[in-house]
Amino acid sequence: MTLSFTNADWNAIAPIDILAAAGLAVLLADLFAGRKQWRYASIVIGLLGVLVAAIVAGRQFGHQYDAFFGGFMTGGFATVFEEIVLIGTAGSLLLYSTIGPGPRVAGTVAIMLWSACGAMLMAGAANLIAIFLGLELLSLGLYALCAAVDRKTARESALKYLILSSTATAFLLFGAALLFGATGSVMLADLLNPSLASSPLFWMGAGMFLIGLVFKLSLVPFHTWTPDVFEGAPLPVTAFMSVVTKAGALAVFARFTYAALPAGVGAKLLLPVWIVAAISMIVGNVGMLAQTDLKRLLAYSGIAQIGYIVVALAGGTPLGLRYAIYYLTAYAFMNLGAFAVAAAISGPDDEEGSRLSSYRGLARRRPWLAAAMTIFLLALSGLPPTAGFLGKILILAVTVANGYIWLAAALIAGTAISLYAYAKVIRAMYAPEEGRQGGDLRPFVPLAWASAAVCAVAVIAMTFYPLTPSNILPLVR
Amino acid sequence: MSVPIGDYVTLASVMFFIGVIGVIVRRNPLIMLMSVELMFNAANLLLIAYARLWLQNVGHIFAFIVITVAAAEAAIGLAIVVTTFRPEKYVDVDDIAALHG
Amino acid sequence: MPLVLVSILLPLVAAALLLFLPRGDRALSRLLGTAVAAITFATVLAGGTADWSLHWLSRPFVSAFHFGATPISFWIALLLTLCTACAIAAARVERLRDFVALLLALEGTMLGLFLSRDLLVFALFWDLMLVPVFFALVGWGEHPATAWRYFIYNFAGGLTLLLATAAFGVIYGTTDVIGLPGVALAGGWAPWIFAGFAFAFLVKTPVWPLHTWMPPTYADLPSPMTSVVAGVQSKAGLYGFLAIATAMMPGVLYRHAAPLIVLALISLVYGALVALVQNDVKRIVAYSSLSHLGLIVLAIAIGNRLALEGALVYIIAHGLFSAVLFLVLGYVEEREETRALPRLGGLGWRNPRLSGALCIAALAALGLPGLAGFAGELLILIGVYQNGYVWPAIVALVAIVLASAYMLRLYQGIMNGPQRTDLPVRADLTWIEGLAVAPLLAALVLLGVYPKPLLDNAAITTVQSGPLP
Amino acid sequence: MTHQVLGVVGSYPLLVALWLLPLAGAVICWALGPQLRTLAGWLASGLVGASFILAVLCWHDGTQSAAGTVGANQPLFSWMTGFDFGLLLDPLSLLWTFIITGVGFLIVFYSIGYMRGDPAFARFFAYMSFFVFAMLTLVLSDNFVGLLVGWGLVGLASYFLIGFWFDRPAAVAAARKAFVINVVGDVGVMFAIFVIIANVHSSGFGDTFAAAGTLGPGVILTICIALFIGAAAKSAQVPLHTWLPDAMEGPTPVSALIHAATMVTAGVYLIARCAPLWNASHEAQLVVGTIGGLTALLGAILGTAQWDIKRILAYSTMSQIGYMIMGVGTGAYEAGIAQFFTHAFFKAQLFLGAGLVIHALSDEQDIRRMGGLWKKMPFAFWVMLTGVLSISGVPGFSGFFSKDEVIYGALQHGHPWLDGIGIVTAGITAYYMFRLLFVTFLGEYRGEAPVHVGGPGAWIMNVPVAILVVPSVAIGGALLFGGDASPWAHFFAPLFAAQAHLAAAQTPAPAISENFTSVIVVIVVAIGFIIAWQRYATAAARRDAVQRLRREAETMPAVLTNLFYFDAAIDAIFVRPAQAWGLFFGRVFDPRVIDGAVGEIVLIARGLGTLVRSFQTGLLRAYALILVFGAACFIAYYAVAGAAH
Repeated sequence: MTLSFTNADWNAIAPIDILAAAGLAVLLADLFAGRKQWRYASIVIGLLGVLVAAIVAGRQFGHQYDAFFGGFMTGGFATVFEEIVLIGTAGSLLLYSTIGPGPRVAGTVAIMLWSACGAMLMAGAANLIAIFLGLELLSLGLYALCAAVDRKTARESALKYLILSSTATAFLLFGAALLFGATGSVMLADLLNPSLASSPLFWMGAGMFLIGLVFKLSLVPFHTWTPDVFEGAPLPVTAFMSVVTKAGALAVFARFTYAALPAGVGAKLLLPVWIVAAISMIVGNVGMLAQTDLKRLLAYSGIAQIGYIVVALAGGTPLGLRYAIYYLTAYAFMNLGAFAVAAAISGPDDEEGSRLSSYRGLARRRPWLAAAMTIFLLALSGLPPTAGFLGKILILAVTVANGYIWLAAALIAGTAISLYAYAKVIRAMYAPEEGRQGGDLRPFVPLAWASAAVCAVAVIAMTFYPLTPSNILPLVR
Repeated sequence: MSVPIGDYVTLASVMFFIGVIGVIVRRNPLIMLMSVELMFNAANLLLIAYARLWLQNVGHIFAFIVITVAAAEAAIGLAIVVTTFRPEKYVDVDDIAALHG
Repeated sequence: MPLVLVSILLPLVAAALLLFLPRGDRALSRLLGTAVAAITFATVLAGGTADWSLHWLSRPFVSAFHFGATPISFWIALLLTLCTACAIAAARVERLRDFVALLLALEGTMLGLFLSRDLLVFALFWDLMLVPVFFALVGWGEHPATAWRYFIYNFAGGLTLLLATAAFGVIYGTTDVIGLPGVALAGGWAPWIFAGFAFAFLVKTPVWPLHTWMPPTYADLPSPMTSVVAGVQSKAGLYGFLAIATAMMPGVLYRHAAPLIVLALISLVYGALVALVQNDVKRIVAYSSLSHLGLIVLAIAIGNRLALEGALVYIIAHGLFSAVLFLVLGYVEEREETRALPRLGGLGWRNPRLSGALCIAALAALGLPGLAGFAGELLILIGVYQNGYVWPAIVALVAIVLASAYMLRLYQGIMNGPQRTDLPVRADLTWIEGLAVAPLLAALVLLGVYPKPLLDNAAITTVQSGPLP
Repeated sequence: MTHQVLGVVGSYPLLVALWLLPLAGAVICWALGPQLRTLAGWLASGLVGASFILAVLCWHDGTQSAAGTVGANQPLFSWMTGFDFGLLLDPLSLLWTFIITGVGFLIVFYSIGYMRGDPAFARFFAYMSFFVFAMLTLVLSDNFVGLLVGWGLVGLASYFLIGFWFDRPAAVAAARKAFVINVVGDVGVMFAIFVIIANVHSSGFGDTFAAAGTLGPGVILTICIALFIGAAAKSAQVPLHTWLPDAMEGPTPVSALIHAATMVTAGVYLIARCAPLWNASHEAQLVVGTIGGLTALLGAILGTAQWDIKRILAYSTMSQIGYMIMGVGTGAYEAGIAQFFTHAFFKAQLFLGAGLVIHALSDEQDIRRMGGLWKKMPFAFWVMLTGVLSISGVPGFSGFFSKDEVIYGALQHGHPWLDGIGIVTAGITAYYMFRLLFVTFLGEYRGEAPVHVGGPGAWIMNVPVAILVVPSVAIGGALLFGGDASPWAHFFAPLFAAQAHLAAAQTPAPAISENFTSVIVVIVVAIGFIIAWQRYATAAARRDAVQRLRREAETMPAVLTNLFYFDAAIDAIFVRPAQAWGLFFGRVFDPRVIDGAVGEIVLIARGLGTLVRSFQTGLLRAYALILVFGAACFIAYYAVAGAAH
């Protein structure tokens, strides 16, 4: 066996390389920067990198290739997730246009790009090593990003994230080791061996592996870090985490459930995941009820939203995967949009956009922002005319079709609870002024506004033109 | 092969368990990080043992990668711990609870 | 562009564009709003019945943006557009531009609901039509709790509707079914799907005991909005019953009719009794709605030809008279700055036109023969009796007697009695105010004298669509 | 739909004109009211008069028809599938049409004088015209639904007119009461329609009566009782009569037209119209006849205890309608209708006469504050006197003949005790009517208000009253004299002859002859008159009238002053419980129970929220513990599942 890689192998990871290079470019550019305002330059270079990576990745779509002897699969499923990661990255980068430590954001932008590389690696990873690498690359960057602002809560969030996340990673790693022990291979494809179904080693390995994934997906009871970290981290990082981390983890989870399980064990093996997803849908939504901080609210919301997405995979049907991807994409836009609005009404410090009280009377002061925020909140609560509505009904349909009625019921119950929490924000924005004014009128921030606008349009357009990648299932493997 | 694979698994599990307990009970973030490292190394031990069992050196490679990553993680972790506790007198995670609810 | 699409999009687009008008120009907002609503009425009348379809989903079930009127929805759409035009013309609230925009948005979303031929699109517009009302409650309501109550109840209904729609689609394979002949859902799932639909419909109608959101909502909303919500939005659930439950799951519906009948009867009497003693004039009408709509639910649960025909007539009639009632009560509140019945009285002397409008509407509401409400009531109850439901018919008759008592109490309490010296003296209806209610009143009389056109084309027993002539 | 059963043929567009002219009057007066001024009165009465002329024309044409029957029918339009409307003129409806338009014309004309100067002059005539239209709808309809429409509309007109002076709280309350009780009646008719349509599949009179023989006795009884609820409410039969005395709050011409001559007799019309149904159900006849008799008696007794001139007349109306209902209820249709016919004249006359008095005394209605008026208003006195003679059944006057027929009819159809009630009532009637006459017109004037008599335009009020005197004195004798050979019997032969023969065949002929009953009635009436004379008209009584009347008022039994507690009973049984339940539901059940339950759910959700938040202590080690707990659960599951698989 000769270990030699062809050009095709390198091409497969080209988008990741481009993104990593873009990170370097940002740093280099910053080296040459004077004292002037270089915030935009960093962002623009980062965005360019994202754009190029997206184009390159997009060109791979439909050209399936198992690079590095099956370690990194590209061309289909991976491409879709890479694109979602890139969307998330771009949306988060845009938020640095208002928020960040001083004029220099190059460091954080670079780390974010590299962190995104990890998520992209996860999207295509088809062996345990690649998965672990991607996961750690993503996480290490995030630890740093969380702390990259001079604020006590940010540091606290970084510490919490660090300890808890690495503990969970340890579980994943231990599970991976057990899986390796069960098969003698790190390739996910080797897990398909039917004889594994009766191997306790495999079951335990899969279980611990799933613990790590479920933590990254922040399903209850592995969610405890989410609200604190989301609240403490700087706004762009929160946005990044809410989308990119979840996308990466979901990619691994989907590949694991769809392409790496021996026949016939799926229902039993994944049952705990469905259970925690159901609990997440309830707890996440209940947790939103009495929040006063937007980021924290969205953290709980994210817990529930990921529950919806995971539920779509129950039953392991191709349609389920398609709808999970659809909803994930929609969710990316809703969340990024909401964070963009938060950024647009914040100063350099993100405190203001985080406080829910600063949304009071927003409709008077910034009607367009309020309208956009309304769309995002409607989407998060699953109301028309937004992609959240369609996504939810698609997931409901596929869940019912797969026979997981109790999951559908939990979804409905969770949604019912969440309506109140989202509507409270809407109400605050539109209620006639009740004495107390909200914050000051922040200047117009083109990038954040543009991001909000694009997200709003996307969220609505996706309802009427539901683009879901077809034939996704063959591409997972 | 005098030591059966089961013993390795047991040892690794015990190490992992100790690490878990360490994360839960210790209040010093540094020790918590060390406990995490212990868990990582339990996995490493397992990887190496199985690599030997299956005669697959990919397990070794995995272990090396884990060691590298763990080093990076420790570096970042220490940095975070330092920045977090620089204003504090004692290093105690129980003092850090500004974010809650 | 097909007219049916125009009629749905026109109000929505107009609502958005209206927000670019200057805030202060009240007359212009009202004029434009009325004009748009009137044009929408014309488009529905002229060609809102032709089908238009755009593919939406092919999996997990087939779904399309498919619009077109069924014979029933055609009439309801006419009612809706007429009511909206009248409501906008009558609107006098502050921040009028935004209010008119909301009314237009409400009209557009509700047109989408009534004209949709696809269940999923129906569900989409179902939730959508709640949003403008929520905003109106937030922006113009008196109590914050009201908006919540409206929101929680109705969206809870919307969610079960969503689940039922998804299940329907999965089982039946397509949701492009409203008004299609021969669609029938049976089997073990059908009762649950029916329950999902029924819950949403019963909340929206509403029916006891799901009604407590309704009186405060109707009371808190500015009257023009209330007139549309009470007049037309409350018919969404009933239309849903007719177009979905009756048409596609008759077996399930009639097997489980008993609880529906019981709820309908309780609503009938309960609403009437409470209306008898309420002091807030808008709440009186709200509770009367509970009672009246219980009658339609009863008809739907009975489901023979006469009852269903009566249901359609009464849907239109109730839409007309509750719209007028709320508009006129709005005028009264605007003039006298109170809604409390004990504080009102004696307005009839100075406001004969106002008094006349309220009188006709109240008479229609109490089922005076010769006005539209009577035709519906009579047909429904004949149908009820015909199917052997003697006691339900008698209970409904008792409610009719109670209706005469509370409606007269309402009318006399406001208009009759000695002139009050403690109330501001205001002029009678202006021409515009009068014109805003005149078409509705005329329709009430017309349909009472000659309700046949309503039924000529409505093959209501099966609720199947056919081309309208 | 066939009308052949009723012996009516042909189509007759003139009927439509007859029917709609008053509506035109109503619409014009309503729309152009203020502009028309007094012209409104002339216009309205003119159109009603024109309607009357058309009715006469119809009659004339009808009697010329080939079949030798009176009547015509005119299909109108199909209201809804299965509900075809049409107009039907047969002897029965023709008679009512005569009264409605004829007496109606006189009263509307009279109103021009009576309502002079009222600020809502035109509105009054709009309502009156509307009433005439509605009443014509009722009697001309050829099916039950159309009848119900008319039934409801006359109730509405009555409501408007009772509450015409709507600044008076008493009038407003009376109007509401009248309307609600009338709706009870409407609802009864509606229920009958349900039963009819469910069994006959048509609401036409022809189809229904043709099928009467095939329906089961239970069904027929149900229909009859339901219809009678309608009739009782409209015609003020016990226990639904309480609205009628209150209805006297309306202007006096209204009382004359609606609450004496026409609307309140709609129940009589309904029962006569549905004679085939009643004939088929002996039980129904018994119920209706009994209630009619009871009403006659109760009305008369209450009439003796009233002081308000219009209320006395109202109770007398109630009592007289009791006679009519008794007549048509027991199967003596011609007699009952005859009573309606004569009553329409003499009661209208009495009311209009009373209206003259009230008008002259500036709306004073209490007879204790009248007295001695025969000197000041001789015309009114003579009018009232003839009316009283007629209503009391003094031989020779119209009332005598019709009342006689009813009383004997009860006997003839096998209800001797109803006959007894009729006789007793006749005596009481004589007593309270003469009491009214004596207290009002004899003795000295006891009031404070000045008496205005005459004035310009007084003839407008006097002429119609004078015209009414003629039929109220003479028409009974002219039409009714001669029993089965009278013009009256001949006129109604096509309608009721068959039934009459049927009934006669079933019941044995009474042992007493008609003449013998007549004699007894006359004797009883004379006794009533004598008592009234003794109490109110002797010289002594006239002298200290003030004290006597006060004493009478003070010693009046409570059961009479409380009107047999009907109002209190209805209030206690229906009104107050309904209000109490309404209050309970509205103030307690909705907010506490239903909202309370929903509130509980919300509270539980909030509580869960707090619970979830309470796990978020912010302490890193707690988070780690939760994480490990979850992991332990997972591991346990997979250990078990892996081993089990």
